[in-house]
Amino acid sequence: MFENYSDSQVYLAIVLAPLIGSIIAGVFNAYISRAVAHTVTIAGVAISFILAMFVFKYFAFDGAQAYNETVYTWMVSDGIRFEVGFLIDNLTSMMLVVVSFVSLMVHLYTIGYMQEDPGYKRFFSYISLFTFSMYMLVMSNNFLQLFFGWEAVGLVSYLLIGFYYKKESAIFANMKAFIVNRVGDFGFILGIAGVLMVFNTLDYADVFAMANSKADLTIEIIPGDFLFGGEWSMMTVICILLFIGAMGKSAQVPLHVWLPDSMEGPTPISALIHAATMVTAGIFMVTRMSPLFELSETALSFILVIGAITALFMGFLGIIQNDIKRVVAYSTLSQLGYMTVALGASAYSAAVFHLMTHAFFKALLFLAAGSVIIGMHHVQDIRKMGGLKKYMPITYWTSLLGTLALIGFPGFSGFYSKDSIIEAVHASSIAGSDFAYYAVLAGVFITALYSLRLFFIVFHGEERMDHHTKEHLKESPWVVTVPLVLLAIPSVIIGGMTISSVLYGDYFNNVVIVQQAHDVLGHLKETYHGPLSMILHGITQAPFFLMVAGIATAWYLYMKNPELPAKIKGSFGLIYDILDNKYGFDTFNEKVIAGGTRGLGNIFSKFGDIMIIDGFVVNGSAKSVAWFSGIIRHVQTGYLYHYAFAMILGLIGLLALVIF
Amino acid sequence: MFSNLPLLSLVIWTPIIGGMLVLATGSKNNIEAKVLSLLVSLVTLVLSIPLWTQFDVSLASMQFEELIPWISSFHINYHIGIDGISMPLILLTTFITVIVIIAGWKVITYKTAQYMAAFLILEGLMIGAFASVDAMLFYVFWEALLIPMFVIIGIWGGPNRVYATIKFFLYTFLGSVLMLISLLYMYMHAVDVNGVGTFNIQDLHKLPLSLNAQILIFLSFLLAFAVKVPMWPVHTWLPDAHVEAPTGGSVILAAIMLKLGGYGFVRFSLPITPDASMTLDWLVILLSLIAIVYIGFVALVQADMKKLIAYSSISHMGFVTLGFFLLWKITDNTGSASGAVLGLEGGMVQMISHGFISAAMFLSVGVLYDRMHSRMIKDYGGVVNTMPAFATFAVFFAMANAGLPGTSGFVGEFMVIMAAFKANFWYAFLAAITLILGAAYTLWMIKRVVFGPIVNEQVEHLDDMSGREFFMMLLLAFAVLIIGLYPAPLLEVMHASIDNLVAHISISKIQ
Amino acid sequence: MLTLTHFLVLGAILFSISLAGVFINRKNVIILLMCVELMLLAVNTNFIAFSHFLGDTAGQVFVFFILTVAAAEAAIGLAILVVLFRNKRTINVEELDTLKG
Amino acid sequence: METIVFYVFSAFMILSALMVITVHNPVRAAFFLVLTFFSSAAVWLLLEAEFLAIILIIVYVGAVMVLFLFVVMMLDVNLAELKKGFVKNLPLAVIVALAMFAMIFMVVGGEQFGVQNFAVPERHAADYSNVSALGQLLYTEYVYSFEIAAVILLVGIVAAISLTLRRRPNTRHQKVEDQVAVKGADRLRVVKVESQPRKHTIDNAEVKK
Amino acid sequence: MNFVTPDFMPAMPEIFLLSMVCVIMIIDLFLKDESRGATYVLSLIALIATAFLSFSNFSTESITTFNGSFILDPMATILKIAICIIVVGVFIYAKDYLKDRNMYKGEYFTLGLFGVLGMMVMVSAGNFLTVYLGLELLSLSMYAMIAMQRDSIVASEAAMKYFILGAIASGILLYGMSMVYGVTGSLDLATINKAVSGADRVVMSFGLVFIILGVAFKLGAVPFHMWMPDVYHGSPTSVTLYIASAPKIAAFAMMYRLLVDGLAGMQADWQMILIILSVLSMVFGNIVAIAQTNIKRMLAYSTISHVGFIIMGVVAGTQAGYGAAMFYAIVYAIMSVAGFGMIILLSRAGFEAENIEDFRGLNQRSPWFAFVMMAIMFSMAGVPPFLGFWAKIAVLQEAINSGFLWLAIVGVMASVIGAFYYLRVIKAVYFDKPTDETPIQASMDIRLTLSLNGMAILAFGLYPTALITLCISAFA
Repeated sequence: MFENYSDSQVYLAIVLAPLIGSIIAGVFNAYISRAVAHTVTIAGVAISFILAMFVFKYFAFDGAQAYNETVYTWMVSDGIRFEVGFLIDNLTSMMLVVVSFVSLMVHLYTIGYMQEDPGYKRFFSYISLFTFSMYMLVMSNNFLQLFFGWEAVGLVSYLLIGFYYKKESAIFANMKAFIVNRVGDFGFILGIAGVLMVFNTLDYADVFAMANSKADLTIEIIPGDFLFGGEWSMMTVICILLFIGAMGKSAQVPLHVWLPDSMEGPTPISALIHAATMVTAGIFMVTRMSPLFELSETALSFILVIGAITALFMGFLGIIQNDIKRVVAYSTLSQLGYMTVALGASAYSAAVFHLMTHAFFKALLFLAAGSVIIGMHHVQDIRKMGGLKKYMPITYWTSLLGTLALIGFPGFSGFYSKDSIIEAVHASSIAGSDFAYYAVLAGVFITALYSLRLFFIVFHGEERMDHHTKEHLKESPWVVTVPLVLLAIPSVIIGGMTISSVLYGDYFNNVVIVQQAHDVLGHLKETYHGPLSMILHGITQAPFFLMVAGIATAWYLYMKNPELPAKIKGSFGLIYDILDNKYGFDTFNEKVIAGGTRGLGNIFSKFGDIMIIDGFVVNGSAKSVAWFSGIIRHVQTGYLYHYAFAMILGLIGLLALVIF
Repeated sequence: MFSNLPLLSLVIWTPIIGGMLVLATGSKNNIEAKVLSLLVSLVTLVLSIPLWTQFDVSLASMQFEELIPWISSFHINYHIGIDGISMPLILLTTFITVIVIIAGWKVITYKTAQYMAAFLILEGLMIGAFASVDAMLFYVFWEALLIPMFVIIGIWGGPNRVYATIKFFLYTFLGSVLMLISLLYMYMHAVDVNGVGTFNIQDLHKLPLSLNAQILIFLSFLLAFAVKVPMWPVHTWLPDAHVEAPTGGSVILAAIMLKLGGYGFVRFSLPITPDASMTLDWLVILLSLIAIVYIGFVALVQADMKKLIAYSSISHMGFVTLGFFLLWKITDNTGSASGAVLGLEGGMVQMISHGFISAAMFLSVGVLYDRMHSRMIKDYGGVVNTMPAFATFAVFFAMANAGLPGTSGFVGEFMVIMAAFKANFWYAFLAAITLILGAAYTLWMIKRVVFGPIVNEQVEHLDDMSGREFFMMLLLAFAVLIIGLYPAPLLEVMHASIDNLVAHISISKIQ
Repeated sequence: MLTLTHFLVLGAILFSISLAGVFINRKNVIILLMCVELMLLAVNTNFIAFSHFLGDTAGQVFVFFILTVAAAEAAIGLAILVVLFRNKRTINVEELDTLKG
Repeated sequence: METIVFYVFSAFMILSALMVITVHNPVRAAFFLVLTFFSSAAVWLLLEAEFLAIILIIVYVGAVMVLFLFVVMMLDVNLAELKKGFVKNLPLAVIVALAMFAMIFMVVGGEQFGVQNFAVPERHAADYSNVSALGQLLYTEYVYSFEIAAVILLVGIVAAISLTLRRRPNTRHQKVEDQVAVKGADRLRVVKVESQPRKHTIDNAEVKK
Repeated sequence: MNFVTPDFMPAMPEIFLLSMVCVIMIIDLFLKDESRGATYVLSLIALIATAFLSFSNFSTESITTFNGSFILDPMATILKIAICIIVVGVFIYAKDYLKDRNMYKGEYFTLGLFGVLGMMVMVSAGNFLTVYLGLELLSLSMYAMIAMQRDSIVASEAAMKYFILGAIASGILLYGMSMVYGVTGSLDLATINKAVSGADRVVMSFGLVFIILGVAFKLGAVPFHMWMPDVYHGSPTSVTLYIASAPKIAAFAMMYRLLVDGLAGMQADWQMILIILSVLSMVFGNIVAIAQTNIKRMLAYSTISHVGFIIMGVVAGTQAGYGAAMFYAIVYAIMSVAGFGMIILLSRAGFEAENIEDFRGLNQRSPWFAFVMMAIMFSMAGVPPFLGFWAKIAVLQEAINSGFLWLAIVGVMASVIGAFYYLRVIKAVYFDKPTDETPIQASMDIRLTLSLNGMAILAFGLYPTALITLCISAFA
């Protein structure tokens, strides 16, 4: 079909197909029917999916060379060419498949999920636009376009979180999401600026080619030599700044606060954007930048610690959530933490591998949750669910598969990726890796606990929904269940299928550059003997026991002895409060950051602008001139002798001046 | 076919004479005045297009030059011409004026002819200022355009218009008189090819000056341009002027008049006093950064939409001035001037882009104001429910204002941040804060105004945009998108001039 | 022996007295007019003294014209005074304060 | 001798000038002004300005001061009111006058106008005519000024007349041209008297005649 | 001593004007009130003819006649023409006002013409005596004109104040002249100029101060300005119009004649004094004007500040500086006559539009005259493209060229303060609702002249070359 796969038209088609669909559905919103809207958008995404599969084939199986071409020159300034172009290599092609597949599934699913929503066409337009943006992000061959995609997905995320624009919480959440992301972008753009400063180009290929030669550059950010003063490695600065961007987009502590709130958006986009694709952009980016990150051990440590904190502590929060989507969201946070930990450990491939598997099973879990929500008539509180197994069998089974994949049950996709990460961290020797290792290890238990807790409460046990809901409870329509099934398949098999080539093979050889000292995967490779042996090895390791312990605990607490959690809650009040307040991040942000900003704004506005500049200086001088004028006009008393006096005084004064 | 016409003069005088004609239609026949005004503004727009199409981008020198002796006693000439710096601004002016005329079509019911005429005359004067090659001619245009603006705010403005317009006038007047002194001072020292005093800006560029003289001249220029831009702390006229001005007035004010200040920096301050600029670049940079950050905070807490956008304008214009003055700090920091052009061009792009975005933002407020007669954020909420098309544009322009890539708002900010990082990490750091603050104040406003449930009866009965309003917004949205997606053509016209400028200011004028 | 200084000092004294008169007199406009006459007298004395000591008659010519003009001036001044009095029924200087500020 | 004359008349002059500004009665002030002029004329004579001295007496004392007196008496000024607040203003006036005098004295009192710079001129011969000397100048060199002075006097006349000449609408005044042009018929009108209560139908003009 | 008949030709305009005044005066005697228009028309003809005669008398050389009493140089010619034209405007504006107030008498015109004669004498004065006589001729005419509104308390008060202060000022001027005469031994300006170097410095500067006081009083420079607000305010507007316009030109000429023609050798001294006067005038005038609500009074203070600028031009002490000052004086007269013309335009029988409030909503009543008013005000404020801007530029340029940079800065700062009160008038004209909806009832000739006057402010502003060149060339 595409003889010459390096033909840029193929890539343009991938990118533009969803964009065109989106434009048709969006701009002609008022003039087209729902069917047309979803047909064109799905067709667009389907085309791009098919093409992405071809592209993947060429790279994965035909061993094609990386494609790196400019589409057009965005601008030239100061001799620097800023371009829009595509870099397609193994990493990109894989991302393309993941994105297009999940996106296609979500598109299909939406037909069922959004059926009754008045914003149906708008929604399709948005998600197609999102797909386009995500393509732009992953296909970029330079930092500028990366940033474009980066922000564009943020925009669509903003639009989609606030999709229910009448809902106060939704429009609060979308603003919050955008602004918190902007904090990350703030670092990101500075990082890009640093790259431009050092390399004088924003093109990946040029930058990576020069990276080693510039490794010794330093920058003095804080003058003096106390605390953080003195010369810093330029690469560290750039990498940390870039990673701050990733922290925003991939929701790492402390910039994770937007992700749980983003669940205000419709469930399909939670699956697509806030689980499978957009939030992994940070992971993708760091992987892409591995030649840079490898040059700074400090940055890697930083990443490692942040990731570990996220992985562990966000997991804890999953345990006490009662909103079905929020549980999954915290699980996403925790899993993103895993990926980040992998990045920090220089196991980029593992991170991307986990990214891929996670995309499938997390999308699955979200969609399943959505299916439950449809069935429950938009009730999202798990305390009002229970025993759904018999009403929604397909949802139940697919959820089970997803959950097992999530907790890393041996043989499932998640097992391979997660175990690899844990091993990799264990093998890593950079600062913070010990902490990270124990964190991710503990995370396994936590993951199993909250995942199964959710699973048990929703699908098993007592039926706590009200009568009316129960009567209408039934399995979701096929447009919902088919994507579940389609997603369940890779959730189960993709890990085992691809681990040999992706993780321990040479799939990422030309993409990920790892320095010898950091090469943990290379170290692991020595003991790797195929997926099956990995399973065998896995069930003898700590993670497996922890996982089983987690399952058991969940079973005991929520199936066997459902009164116990309440008691525990009672006796660990303090800890519960901390968890319930999500460690106080939201409160802190709202009170201190947002409140402080507004306070500062008020001070600047009321005190600085209105009082000092306007009141004192501007109006003050105007008033004092007017006041002075009012006073001095009384010199003009109207009395002749005063007039004469002024004249004589002037005369005497001038005389004195010339005589003396 | 146009080559023999004095195109530039036509572009300047068509609207002015057109404005006079509009005035002559009297105040009774509104429709005639409107149609005539639209016609004049369109003709001007059409006339200005060859300025771009026939512009030779490879030349740094003035093009379309015209020179007629004017006031021979002081060697003041009617000397006009454009280069890559002024040409885009002139096109911006002709474009925005059309929008403004359309914007006032239905809204202005009181003394329509005078309103339209004021804008046309203002247009001519602004173009004249951009096109002047003679400093005194520039000054005449520069000052003269205060008059129509003064009248526009004063007659068609809000309740506190008198305070605002007098403040506006006096502020800018105060700022510019010292510039006048500087011009006169330089006239005394400058000689042209014939060996007599001159106000020719190009001759002033070559004028050698001692450092002290340069510093004084620089400071006087700084005051003039800083007021116009406006820079902190001489910015307080702008929010008041914007709040009180009619929509069209706000649009012109934000979209073009502020640019005159930025234009002044590149046309006067930098090339005439390069050594002083080098000595005092920290001052401009400091003020710019204060503008970006401090004003960002101030914008956040505004309760009045127009005020918020006005403050946002100040903050955005901070990028312009920041970008213009990075050359020496970059050279200090990296040892080469690479990046200075980026900063200067970034500032220029930011000016053009802000012209479109702020115009659109003020028009958006105007659209709402025309319906509800309130600019207060608290009076709104859930506008999207009744005005979906409007909401789409509002969100789009808000995003552009927040500097989203793909819109023009991003390009300039991006370039300046890139350049600022080369100069000093902290410049870029502070400048980039606008990414957060800009998003915060714009989106917070959008959240409170556009989104949410319908808050009151009035909002419930809002009509969505009329075709006229839709058309204006669409034009601006196109402009914003095109520049955002493909800024190369815009930058291409600037390269020669900016390169030349950088080369010029890198050389000391002290002899 | 009489030197020029004598006459000039005399003129100066007259001049100063006339100025003092302007300040001292706050009730009567007529006296102000008289003070003006005194001042002119001082000037005239000066001119004549200079004229005499310079041996140049031009100074006396000047005085001649000053006298002429002063006469016309007095006439107009008194006429204005009359008009003023008819309007205000007073010539009190202190009451001439309708116009001020 | 001259010195004595100078001092005596100067003293007169200064004292009377002081009286002019200090007396409260404008009539007295006018008389003291006359005295000042007389003394002044005497001093001028010492300076050989005979014509001007005479003019001063004739024009000033004879015409201007009479005009002053005339106006003072014509206006019904409340003298009592004019006396108030004199002492209060005195210090300021004295200070100003002294300061002024000190300034002038510093310049004229010193060396600049002493004999070394301005020698005392020789007396003119007895047949020297101050009047003709002045006349010579006046009608030759200063003829232009002379004409302007004439115009100024004209302005003085025009102004004084136009300011003070009032034609009150209800005042009765003679109309000479009417009187001359009068005819018999105008003088006598035969009026038919009806047997009504009397009404005064005779107009003012006829009554006058 | 042989009497040589002087050359009368250079003084032809003056002679003609004097004859015309006498003729008009006589004709006026025989006119009935209803045919007073003849006096008016004749006066206008006299002025225009005088201007024409002056024009035909133009000579680039400096001609003296009447034994040096009379100087005819380009400056004199230009200023005489300017004075005549300005007074033509004055008379046209004044006509209706006088009619409405029962003051439409021949005296206004004859005295006005006498004043013009006085100004012309001042402009052409070649010695102290002619300066003084011209000054008195002008002043006496003005005193009488002010008091002519005989039933007005304020007018007579203004006249009285002006008279007393004017008399004192001319007394002081004469005292200074006597001093200068004493040390130089001459009344002739040219001779004095030659004798300055040999004369005693202290006495000279002493006399100089007295002379400057006389000039400054006439100009209205601070602190010798006190008469101006009261007189402008108290006088009938028809007369304010007169005293506020052309006499400033004459005062400039007087300043030039005395300080430059006569005392150029004392430049260092008078420069210093003039700087003080200039600064005080510009600052004080502008500041106090802000507090005024009466527009006549406001314009008086505005005049004071303009005087500061005129003086600044002279301070420069160069030929170009005098040219600039002269340009400023003429421009000022044009603006001032237009400004007061506007007051008259809005006034009518029984109503004086002399408060700023009376200008409210003029734009509604007459957009055209609102525009004219705006042009006048912006011109006075020195905003381009109006004429006043160029006047300021010219003066500032010369001040800077002569090294008085700081003076120029004070000047522009003061004009920023000044802009405020001009803006207030424009605000009333354009932004306020009219309190008085009566249509403007002025006759056609006023409307036409005022329009021309306003257009001149704009047209000369757009193309000031001719006027500037003329003024500068007068001193070249």
